[in-house]
Amino acid sequence: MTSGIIPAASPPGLEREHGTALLRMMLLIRRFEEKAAELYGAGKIRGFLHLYIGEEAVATGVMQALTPDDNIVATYREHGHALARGVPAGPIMAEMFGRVNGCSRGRGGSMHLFDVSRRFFGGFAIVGGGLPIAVGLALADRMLGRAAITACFFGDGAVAEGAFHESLNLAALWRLPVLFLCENNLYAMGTALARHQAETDIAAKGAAYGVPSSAVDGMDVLAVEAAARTAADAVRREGRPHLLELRTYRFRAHSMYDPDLYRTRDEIETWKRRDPILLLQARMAEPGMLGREQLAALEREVEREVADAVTFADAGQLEPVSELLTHLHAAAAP
Amino acid sequence: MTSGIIPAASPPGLEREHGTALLRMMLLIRRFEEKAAELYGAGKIRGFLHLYIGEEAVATGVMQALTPDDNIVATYREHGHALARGVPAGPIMAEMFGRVNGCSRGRGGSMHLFDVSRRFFGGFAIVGGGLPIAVGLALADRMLGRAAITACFFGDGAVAEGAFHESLNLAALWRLPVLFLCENNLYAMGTALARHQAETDIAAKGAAYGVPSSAVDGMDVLAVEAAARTAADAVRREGRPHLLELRTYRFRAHSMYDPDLYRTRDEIETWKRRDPILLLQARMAEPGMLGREQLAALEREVEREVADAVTFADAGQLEPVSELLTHLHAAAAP
Amino acid sequence: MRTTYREAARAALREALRTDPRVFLMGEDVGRYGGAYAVSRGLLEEFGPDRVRDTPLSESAFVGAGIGAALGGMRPIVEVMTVNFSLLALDQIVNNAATLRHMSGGQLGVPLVIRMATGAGRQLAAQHSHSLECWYAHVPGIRVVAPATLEDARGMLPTALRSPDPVVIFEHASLYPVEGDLADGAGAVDLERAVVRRPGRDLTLITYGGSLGKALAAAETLAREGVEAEVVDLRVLRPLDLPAIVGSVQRTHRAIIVDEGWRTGGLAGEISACITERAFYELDAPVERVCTAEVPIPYAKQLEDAALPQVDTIVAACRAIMGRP
Amino acid sequence: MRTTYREAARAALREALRTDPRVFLMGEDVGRYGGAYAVSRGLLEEFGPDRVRDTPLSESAFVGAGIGAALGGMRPIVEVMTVNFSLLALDQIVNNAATLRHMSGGQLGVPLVIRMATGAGRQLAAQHSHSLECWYAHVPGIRVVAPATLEDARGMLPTALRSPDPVVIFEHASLYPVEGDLADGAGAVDLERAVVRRPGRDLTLITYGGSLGKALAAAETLAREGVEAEVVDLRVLRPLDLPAIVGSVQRTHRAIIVDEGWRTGGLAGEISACITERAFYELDAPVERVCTAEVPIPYAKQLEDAALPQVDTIVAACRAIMGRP
Ligand SMILES: Cc1ncc(C[n+]2csc(CCOP(=O)(O)OP(=O)(O)O)c2C)c(N)n1
Ligand SMILES: Cc1ncc(C[n+]2csc(CCOP(=O)(O)OP(=O)(O)O)c2C)c(N)n1
Ligand SMILES: [Mg+2]
Ligand SMILES: [Mg+2]
Repeated sequence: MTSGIIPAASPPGLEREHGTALLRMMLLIRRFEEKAAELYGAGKIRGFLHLYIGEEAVATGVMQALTPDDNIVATYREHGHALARGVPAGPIMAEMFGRVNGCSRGRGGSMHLFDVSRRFFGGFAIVGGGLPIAVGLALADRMLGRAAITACFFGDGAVAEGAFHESLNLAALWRLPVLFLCENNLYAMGTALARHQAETDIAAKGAAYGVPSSAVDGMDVLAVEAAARTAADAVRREGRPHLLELRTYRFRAHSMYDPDLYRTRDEIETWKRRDPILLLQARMAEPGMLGREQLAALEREVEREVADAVTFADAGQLEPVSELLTHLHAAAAP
Repeated sequence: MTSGIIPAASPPGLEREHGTALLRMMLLIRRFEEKAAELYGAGKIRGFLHLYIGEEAVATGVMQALTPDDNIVATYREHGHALARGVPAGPIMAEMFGRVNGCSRGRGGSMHLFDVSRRFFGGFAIVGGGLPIAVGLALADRMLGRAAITACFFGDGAVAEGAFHESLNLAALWRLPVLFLCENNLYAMGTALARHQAETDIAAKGAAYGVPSSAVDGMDVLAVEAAARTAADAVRREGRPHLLELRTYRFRAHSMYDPDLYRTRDEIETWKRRDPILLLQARMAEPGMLGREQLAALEREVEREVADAVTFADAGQLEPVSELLTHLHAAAAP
Repeated sequence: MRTTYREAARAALREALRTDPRVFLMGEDVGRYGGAYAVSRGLLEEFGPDRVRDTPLSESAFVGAGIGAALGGMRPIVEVMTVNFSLLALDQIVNNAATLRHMSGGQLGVPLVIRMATGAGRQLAAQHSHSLECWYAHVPGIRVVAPATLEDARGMLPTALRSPDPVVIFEHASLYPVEGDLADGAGAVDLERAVVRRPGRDLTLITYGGSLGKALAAAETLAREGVEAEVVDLRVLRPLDLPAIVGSVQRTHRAIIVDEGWRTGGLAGEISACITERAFYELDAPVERVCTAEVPIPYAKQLEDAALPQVDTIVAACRAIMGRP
Repeated sequence: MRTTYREAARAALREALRTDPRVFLMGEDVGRYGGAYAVSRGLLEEFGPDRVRDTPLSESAFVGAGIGAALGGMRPIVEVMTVNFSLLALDQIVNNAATLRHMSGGQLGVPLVIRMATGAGRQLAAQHSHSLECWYAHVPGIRVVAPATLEDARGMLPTALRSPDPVVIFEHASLYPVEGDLADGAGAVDLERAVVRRPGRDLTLITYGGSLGKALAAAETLAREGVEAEVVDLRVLRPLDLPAIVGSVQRTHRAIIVDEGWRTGGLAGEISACITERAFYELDAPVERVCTAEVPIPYAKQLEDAALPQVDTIVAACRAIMGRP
C-alpha cells in the first residue's frame, strides 16, 4: 500500500543473455522511432506521431513480467509497447505508412496498433479510455476461469480523468486482475504534473480504492522489470489490481506538432543523462557482459531490423477504396 | 487529513434558542416531507420524489455554518436543503405541484429546486453532476474577490462517479473554497456502500487530492453543526477545499417507486433509534431547555407552516402552455 | 399468454442467462434492487451475483468494462439505467465499441448489448426525460433498435446477443407496464425490418418505441373520419429499413414521422430526407414531422404534455397533410 | 491586413481578455503549451495564469466548472481541445448548461462560451476525426456556430460573449492555417444569419465550417461548365437561419447540402427536411446530400479521402442534380 519507490539499484543476478535482450529491445524501440520521426519529416508517416524515446525501459521492463496469455491495453504512444510485446516491426511501420500489411490494415495508424494474436488490444487515443476496457478484459478472464492478467498502460495525465477513478474502484471492488501501469513522464502534453495533479504522488492514489501500489524508477529497466514482476505476481496470486507508477521522462516533444515550449533545455538534458539505454549499457559494460564489439553488432542488427521494417512497409499495398466499409461490421450480421 | 469521525458528543454550550431553531427546522423538514409523501399518494405531486427523512440533521446542521453569501449546490434529494437554507415551504410545495408560484415556476419539480436570491443553485439530478458546478461557483468567487464558499452536497453513490474525482482534484489544485459534503446514507439506490466502493472510508479519499477531510455522525445535528463550522472555517481561512463525510441513513425508500427490497427491517429500525429529531429532543429535554408544552407548540407551528405551504401551492396557477418556451433563452438574445 | 412488456423483457434476459454461459447482466441496481424498472427482478436470486452484477455509479467504467469483456470473449448485457445517464458513457460507445473492429482492421469484435430506458412523459423534468436515440442512430458501427411491442421486447435481445457487433436497445419507460398477449413460443425476431403495424392507403405514419401507441390511436381516430393511415414501426433505428419505409410512402404518397425526440436534428428529419430522396416524385405533399418541442422537458404536466407529441397533435398533422380542416 | 484564421481567433480572444475582466480562458494546454492548435499562444504571458488557465485532463469537471463560473458571474471561455473529447463533457453541456435557465424558471443563466476544434482530413483516425456539430445543434438552450472565414473567426467570439446563454463555437482544425485578408477594424459579427458566399442561379450548395472551401472550389469548377452554384455558409448551426436557406433554394430550385458529418442522422438530413417542408413545390429535384461515409474515419490517406466530401464528389452531385452526365 506504500508508494515508496523501489530502489533503483538493479537486482544482482543480471544474466548476460537477458541483459542483452533488454538492451536490444530498447535499442530497437529507439531506432525504430528515430526512423519513424525521419519518415514523418519525409511525409511517409502522417497524422499524430507520439514518440516513446526516453521511456523505453518502461514497456521493455514491464513486458518481461507478462505471459502470452496476458492482455495488454496501451495508449496512442504505444510503438514501444507493441515492439516489446513482440509485434514485428514491419507491420507496425506498415501501419504508420497506412498500408494493408499494417498491423491494423492501415486503418489505425500510429495511435491504433492492434495485434490480437499477441493479445495486444491497442492503441487507445482518448486519454483514459483504455482503463475501463482493461477492467472488462480482466472481468472476462475471471468469469471464464482464465489465469491471465491485464496490463493497462496510461500516462500521468490520464490520472486526472474520471475514467481512472471509476476503473480503479471497479477493478478493486470486483477483485479483478488488472495491473495498472502509470507511465509518469511528468507532463500531460505541456502541462506539468504539479499543474494537473493536486497530489503528485500518483502511487499514493491507490489507497483511495484499497489498491496496493508501488512506484519505480522508470529509467532503470532492471528495476522496472523487478517491480513489474513483483506487482504482476501479486495480481496473479491475489487476483486483485495493483497500481504501479513508473517514473520516466520523454526526451522528445509530445507529438510532431509540439514546439515543446514548456520545458527547459536543462531539464531535458538532465533527464537525458539518465537515458535508460545508457544506464543499461553501463551496467552491461561490466566485464563478461557485453563488449564494444558485441554492442556494435547489436546496433547493426537493430538497424537492419528497422531497415527491413521500412522495406516491408514500403512494399505494402494501399487498401483499395472499395474496401472502405469492410470491417465496419463482421461479415455475417445477425 | 485524517478521516476519524468527530465524537458524537455534542458541544457543551447548547443554547435553548439555537437548539429550538434546529429542532424546529428538522421537524419542518420531516413534516413537510411526510405531507409531500401523502400528496404524492393523492396524485398532487408526480414524477420522482426522494425523501430526506432520517437525514434532516445533515442539511440543518450544515446550513448553520454558511452565510447568505455562500453558494449551495444540492442533489435531487434536496427539500431539506432548500428548507434549511430558508427557502419558504410554500414555493417548494408549489414547485412539486407544478405551479407557477413554485420556486422554479413549476418547470423543475421536486428534483430541481432553485432560489437564486438565497444562492440556492439547485437541484442536480444527474448523480455527480453538481460537483463541477460547485467548483466553478467557487472559482468565480475567487476570481471576483468574494469571500464566499460553496457548499456542495452529494451522496455516497456519487463518490464512484468520475465527476467526484475530477472535481476534488480541480478544486484542490486551484485551491478553491469548496466544502464538499458527502451525505453517506450507506446506499446508492439499492446498492450498499460496500458493494459500490472498494474503500468504504469516504473521508479517507480526500488524501488522493491533498484535500483535508473529516467525518461526522450525521444523525447528531449538533455534531454536524460543529463539524461543518470547523470545516467551513478552514475552507474560508485557507481558501481550499475540505471533504466532510456525514454518516447518515434514509428512513424511507430511495424514491416513491422503490419497493425497498434491499435492506432489512431490522437495519432500518436500528437506525430509527438514532432518529436525529429524537436525539435532539432528548438533548432538549434537559431542564431549562424545551418542555413538553413548548415542544407541542413547536409541532403545531410546524404543522401550520406545512398546511400553509399546501394552501399556497394549491392556490398557484398552472403556467399556460403558451409559455412553454419562455426561459429557454434570456429575453434579449445577442 | 397474457403478460407485460416488462415481463417479456425479463423473460428474454432469463433465457439468455440460462442458455449462454458467456452472457451476464451488469448495470446500476440490476441486482438487489431488481432494476430501476423492475425488469431484472429475480434474476440475481436465480443466477447469482457473478452473472447479475450491480455496478457502482460509474457509467463510463462499466460500459467500457462491457466492451472489454466482450473483447475478452463474454457476451455482456450492460444496462444503462436510462439514456439520460448514457451521456457519461458515450465516449466509450462512440470511440471504442463502434470503432474497434474497423480500426483494428477486423481483428477485434465487440459483441456487446446495451439496454437503456428512454423517453419522457412521466413528469421527470429536463434531466430525466431525454430521447436521444437519434444520436446513437448516427454512429456507424453499432446497431440501434427500439422494441415497441411485447414480441420485440421478448425477441430482440436474443438476436442482439447473436450479433458479433454492438447493439443498443432502447426501451421506452412508459412501455414497461403495457399488457398484451405473447405467443407461448415467442422468441428471437429479426433486427432488420420495419413493420407495418396497421395498413392504410391514405398516408403513412412512421414511428417507433413509445410513440407507436400514440400513432395507432391517432390512426383509429382518423379511421372514424374516413382517413386510413398506415402505421410503420421502424423497430430498427440503425440501419433504417428504407425499402419498407419508402415502400409504404409509395403506396400512400404522404408521410408523417412521429418522434419523441426534439425536432431539429432528430431522427424524423433524417427519415424525411431519405423519403424525399427516394420518392420525391411520388409524394403528394411534403413529408411532415410531429416531434417534441425544442425545450428542456418541463416538470409540470400541462407543459410536458404540450411539449411531447400527442394523439391529437398527430391527428391534426394528418388532417393537415390530407388537406382537411 | 493579411492574417490567418488562427491569428484572427487569437485576436478575438485577446480582445475579450483585454476588455472584460470577467472573461477568462480555460482548457487543456491553453497556457504554457499555447493551445493544441497554437490559437492561444502568448495569452498566458500577456494575461497571467489566473485568466489563462491550464486544466487537468478532466473534460467533465472543467466544462462543468465553466458552467458554474458563468452562474457565479464570470464570462468563461472554455476550450475543449477537440469535439472528440467533448463527449466526456456532454452531460454537463446537455443536462446543465442547456437546461439551467429554463429549469430554474428563468432565475439562472449560463453565459458560457465553449470553443472546440472539429473535423477530419488530417489522418488522425477514428477517435480524432469526429464532426459531431449535429449533436450540439440538436440541443435546445444552446446556440451553435461554425466560423468558416477569418471575419467569423474574429467576430463570432465577441458576440458569443455578449450572449446571456451558452454558445458553442466549432472551429474546423483544417482552417487554422488558412490565410486571408481581414479588415483592420474587424470586430463583432452577428450570430444569426446564414450568408451567401457566392451567388448563383442554378443550384444552392449549403455548407459550413471546413467544407465551405470545398463547396466554393466545386462552384468554380462548375462555373467553367456553365453551372452557377450559389454557396450558402450556414454560420449558425442552431438555430438554423431557415429564411436564408430556403430563400436561396427558392431562387435556384435545387439544393445540395455538403456536410463533413456522417450522413445518417446528421445536420444535412435536417436541412434537407426543412427545405422540403418549406419549399416542396418549388423544388425541381429532391434535395441531395454530400456527407461523410458511414464508417469510423480510417487513418490511411486514400481511405480517409474516400470517406470525406471532396470537391469532385460535390461537383459530381451537382452535375447529377442538374441532369448532366
Ligand atoms: C480525453 C482526451 N483529452 C485530451 C486529449 C488530447 N491529448 C492527447 S495526449 C494528451 C496528454 C496526455 O498525457 P499523459 O496521460 O501524461 O500521457 P503522455 O502523452 O505523457 O504519455 C492530451 C491532452 C485526448 N487525447 N483525450
Ligand atoms: C449519472 C446517474 N446515474 C444514475 C442515476 C439514477 N440514480 C438516481 S439517484 C441514484 C443513487 C444515488 O445514490 P447516492 O449518491 O448515494 O445519493 P442518495 O440517493 O443516497 O441520497 C441513482 C443510481 C442518476 N440520477 N444519475
Ligand atoms: Mg505524461
Ligand atoms: Mg446514498
